[in-house]
Amino acid sequence: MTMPLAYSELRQRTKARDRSLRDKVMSLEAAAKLVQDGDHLAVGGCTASRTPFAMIWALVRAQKRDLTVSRSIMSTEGDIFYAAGLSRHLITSWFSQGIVWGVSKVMRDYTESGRARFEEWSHMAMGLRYRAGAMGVPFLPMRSMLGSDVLGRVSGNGAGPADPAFAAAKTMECPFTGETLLLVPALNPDVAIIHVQRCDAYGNAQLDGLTFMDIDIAMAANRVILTTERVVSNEQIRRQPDQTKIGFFTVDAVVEVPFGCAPHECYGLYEPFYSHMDMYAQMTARDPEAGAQDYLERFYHEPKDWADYLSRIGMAELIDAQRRGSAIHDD
Amino acid sequence: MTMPLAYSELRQRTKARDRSLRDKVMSLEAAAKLVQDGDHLAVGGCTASRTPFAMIWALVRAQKRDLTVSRSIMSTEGDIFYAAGLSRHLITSWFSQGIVWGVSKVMRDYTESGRARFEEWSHMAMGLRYRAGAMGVPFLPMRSMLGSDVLGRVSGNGAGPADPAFAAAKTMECPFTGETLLLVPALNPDVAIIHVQRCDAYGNAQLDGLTFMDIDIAMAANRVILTTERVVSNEQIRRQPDQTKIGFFTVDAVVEVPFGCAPHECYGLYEPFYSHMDMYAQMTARDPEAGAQDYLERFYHEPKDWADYLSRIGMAELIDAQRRGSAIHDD
Amino acid sequence: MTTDTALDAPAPADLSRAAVPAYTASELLAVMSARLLKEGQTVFAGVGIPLLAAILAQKTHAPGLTILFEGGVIGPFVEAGKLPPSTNEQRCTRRANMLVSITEVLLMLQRGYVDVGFMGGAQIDRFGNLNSSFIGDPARPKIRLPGTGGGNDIASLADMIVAMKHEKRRFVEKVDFITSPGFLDGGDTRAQAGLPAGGMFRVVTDLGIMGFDAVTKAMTVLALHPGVTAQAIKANTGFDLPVPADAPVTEPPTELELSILRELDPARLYTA
Amino acid sequence: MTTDTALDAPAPADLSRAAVPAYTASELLAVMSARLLKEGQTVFAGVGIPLLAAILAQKTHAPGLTILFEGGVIGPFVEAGKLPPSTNEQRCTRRANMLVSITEVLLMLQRGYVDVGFMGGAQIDRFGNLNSSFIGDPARPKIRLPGTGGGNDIASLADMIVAMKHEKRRFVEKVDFITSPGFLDGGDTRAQAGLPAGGMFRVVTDLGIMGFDAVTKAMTVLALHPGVTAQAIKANTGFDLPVPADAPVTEPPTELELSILRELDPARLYTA
Repeated sequence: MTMPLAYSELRQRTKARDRSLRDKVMSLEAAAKLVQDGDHLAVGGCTASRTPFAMIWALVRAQKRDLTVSRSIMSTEGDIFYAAGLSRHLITSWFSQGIVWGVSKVMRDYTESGRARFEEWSHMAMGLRYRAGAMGVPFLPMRSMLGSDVLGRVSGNGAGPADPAFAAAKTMECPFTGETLLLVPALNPDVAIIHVQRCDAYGNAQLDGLTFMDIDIAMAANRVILTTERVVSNEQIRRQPDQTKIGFFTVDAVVEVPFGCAPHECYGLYEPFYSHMDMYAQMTARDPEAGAQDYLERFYHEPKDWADYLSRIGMAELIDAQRRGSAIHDD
Repeated sequence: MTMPLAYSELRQRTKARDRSLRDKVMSLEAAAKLVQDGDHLAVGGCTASRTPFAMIWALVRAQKRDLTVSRSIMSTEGDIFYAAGLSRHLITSWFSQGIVWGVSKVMRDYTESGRARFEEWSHMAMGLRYRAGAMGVPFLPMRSMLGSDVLGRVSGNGAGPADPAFAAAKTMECPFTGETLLLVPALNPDVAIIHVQRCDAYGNAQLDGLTFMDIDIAMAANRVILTTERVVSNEQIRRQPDQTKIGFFTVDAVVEVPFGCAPHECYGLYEPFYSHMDMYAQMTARDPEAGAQDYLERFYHEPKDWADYLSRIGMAELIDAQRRGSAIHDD
Repeated sequence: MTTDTALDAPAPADLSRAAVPAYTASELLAVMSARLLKEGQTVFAGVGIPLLAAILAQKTHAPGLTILFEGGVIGPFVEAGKLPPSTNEQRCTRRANMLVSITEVLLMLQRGYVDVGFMGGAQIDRFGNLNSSFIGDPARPKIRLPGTGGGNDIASLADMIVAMKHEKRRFVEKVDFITSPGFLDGGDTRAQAGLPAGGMFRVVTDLGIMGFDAVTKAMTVLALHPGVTAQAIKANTGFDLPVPADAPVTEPPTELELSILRELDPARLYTA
Repeated sequence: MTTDTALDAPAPADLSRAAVPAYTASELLAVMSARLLKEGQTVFAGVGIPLLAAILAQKTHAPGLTILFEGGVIGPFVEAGKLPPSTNEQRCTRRANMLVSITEVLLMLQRGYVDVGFMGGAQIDRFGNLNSSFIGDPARPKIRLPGTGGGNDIASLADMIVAMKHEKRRFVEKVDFITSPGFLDGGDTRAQAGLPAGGMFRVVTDLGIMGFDAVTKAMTVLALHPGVTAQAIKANTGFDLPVPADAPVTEPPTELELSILRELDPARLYTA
């Protein structure tokens, strides 16, 4: 259960980290060792954007188990976490590959059968839970979820039972205005995995476009693994320090992985690999279990490395995704 | 007193604003009409950085009265608010022109004599009060000020009496961890004045370098006046939407004023006009009251326009400040 | 991502299409919804019909309409033929005025900067409560739907327009699960729960336009689409839906409105 | 802006300078403070002596020391001869790794990313409480000082090093106003007030280096600077300050340390 840590415990954990300016470049395999079975893993990006798929791929191959995984919105990777056996407990606000592909059959299969948990919070609640964690406070107040069964399900008084494994939110009367407010508990993930366009060897990351909840997630987590399209010099970072969105002091590992979000997108570089995502949806449509296992075999276990994974998705797909992705700069 | 509004009142005020995408370019004089006597005015920037001096100059000339003025840190402009009679109540975390000039004699003169209020909060408390206002919640929780007389003075149980005109902070026991937390009340200023490097006619502002508390202040305020070094096209803004820090929907007036922070600095364009600030400190050192009035006469009331104000500061000063300010790009 | 999730079963026969074969039910929804948006407003839009309707309004009567996407996008220009697959990808950001984090764009709702929230829905009840989480008992659901996304936040904090197909299994007496609050149990129960702002404004379907009673907060018909009878709309609603005897009939979609929609979505992703 | 405000009166005779004329009291403070900083640490530094000391540490034994400024600056390289007038101007940002808002950089303290807070002080008491707000009764102050700035936040949330001149009127039994909390009334009163983290670590003066008793949290001498006697330090302290009989003597500033300081501040703004 992801309830807030006592402040002294949070401070102890942070104090114990090596937060110094040092080279953190390593391989996917080495970075995967920073994730322990049973950890709460937070995933950067949102839906089909900046999903750190290369890192997830490495975690699947490293056979991690019993992770609790949180993300603002879960897409294809949510299915993968369930199907590969990495997690039986996902915390998010919305979960399916994407509206155009309909409701995820894999998600349905696991959750309707009771084999896995899908702990649902409103999207703003997810954001404020990470933000509370980033700020070092046990909760933040907010004004939505009130009156709904989404709140009932995480506080025990809504339609359907609250799962005791879910975190609880609490209402309070505002001491200033007398109004009813909701307090949502902080999330301080054990590990965050975030993909960025570029960062230096120390982990100073400069993100373009949409940042989603990544900045708060990096500040909230106890360890941060960055995968990046490129590792640039610290000199380059220092020329535009106001563009640094994630600071080195939060980062524990830097892994250079071009096309590290495939088949999802990385802002300004490539759009989603739509044909591949169509194919995935088709593979899992009829028999979600068998289809997902087949997909994992072909794209997660068999490839000899990340380039082999990409080559199985296909060169034409990659070139097309890159053309569409860079077109945003053409205006 | 700047206590949190009831939510329905906050929403009503926001709903009544014209938040549409429209041309808001006007003169300093027209913008000054958006500030009413008795308003809570929030000032962007910090210490000697991006102080919206041209707008303050216009407010002095328009003889505004009874303002409550808040800022993260008050510098020269704090003296001006007192001395020009615009405000007898400043809310900030630190108040003096700057460490190198020692303690402000004008501030001492007004506060030690009881002629004016200096409501002191910790710097983080100022930031979180604006942030609470920006988020539409009545408070945010924090972990400093506790145990200190800074808290005592704004909650009535510290050294010296709490002024009933000061806002109150409240302690609470965290319902998740049982810890003691401080809840600081939201600030939703009636008007914010913020100086930026560039914005478009609608008020989409792109700030370089240090942003201080300006983004939260703009979101929190009920009206926003932007002064800007340049008005750029909306097309230019739209080419890099991830650089827009203040959105048009919060902005009510856009005034183009080159060197609008003089004698303070504007990041990347000019550093503080140090000789002028030295001169000001000298003028107010011996007889703060007379010195400040003399300064106001020469630099606020006599100039026929902003260019005349700048010319009284001096061309050599301006060229030197610009040379030093742009040198940050020379590396 | 707002709750535009279709129920997991084929849609029934399209009533409006039968009556007026010149446009699809989805096109009718988009046109009727677009007309509810006003110049100068700020609208928080989901993908699909809401987005199409918002762009249509921009291109007709409301050029100064500001669109917000949940991914953190303020005031974009979406390109014809390049509709985004969700509100969280780079296609949404094209020529936007501003990009912010997801948390910030949702906080804009809470701060009160958003006039209208605009989404689809899987299931709605008499008091405008929406369900996009569970069909059946949440403890043992028949269908686990994708969930709230920002739907709960939007419905809690803004005036709402909901666009959806009018079917008995979607318009139910009581939703299986309140994902996004309408007026809860009616009357002032919404404000009592801590939601003094926002609330259901309009429900637009392929059969008509619905509003909510000022006091009871129960859904009521405001207008019927061309060729739709009071009997037909009642027959497709799972609760007692009042239809005033003098309910006006909406103007059918114009050629201009339809041609703009078809240019925007040439592949008919959302308007088939 | 951290609280580096001098009291509003001329400083008394400089004792250390009299003893060792090769350096000023400020230089001694900067050198002795710098030696307390460790490689790899993150230090939240005010301008003046704290900043000089942090840069000196970077240039000697702690090249990987990360400096934070209150203006929102993380990991800058300050240029020799261009010391910033406060922590909130562009000079502070030169070749920084990252710039954030003021609120964010202060929240880094709360989140626990900062090892050491490092500031000056106008008045300190036995339990390390600092005053930079009022001299005299706050209701009718003799001097209204500039106030806390981030001083309260830093002292509440980080392990503290304070560098200041050692004078009886500054080292008082009880400060007139607790601007930045030390150990409050000693013992566990700090934690009881809701401040379980951080606290006073060292006080560095021109006479010696002080620490705090593990249990009582009262200030105690850890070392004396060259030429300073137990009697001298007691005479310049307004409360009973224990000096161990075997208190070690600090190593005087080296030529290298002094030359780095003088290169950084050639105009002697902070080291005169």
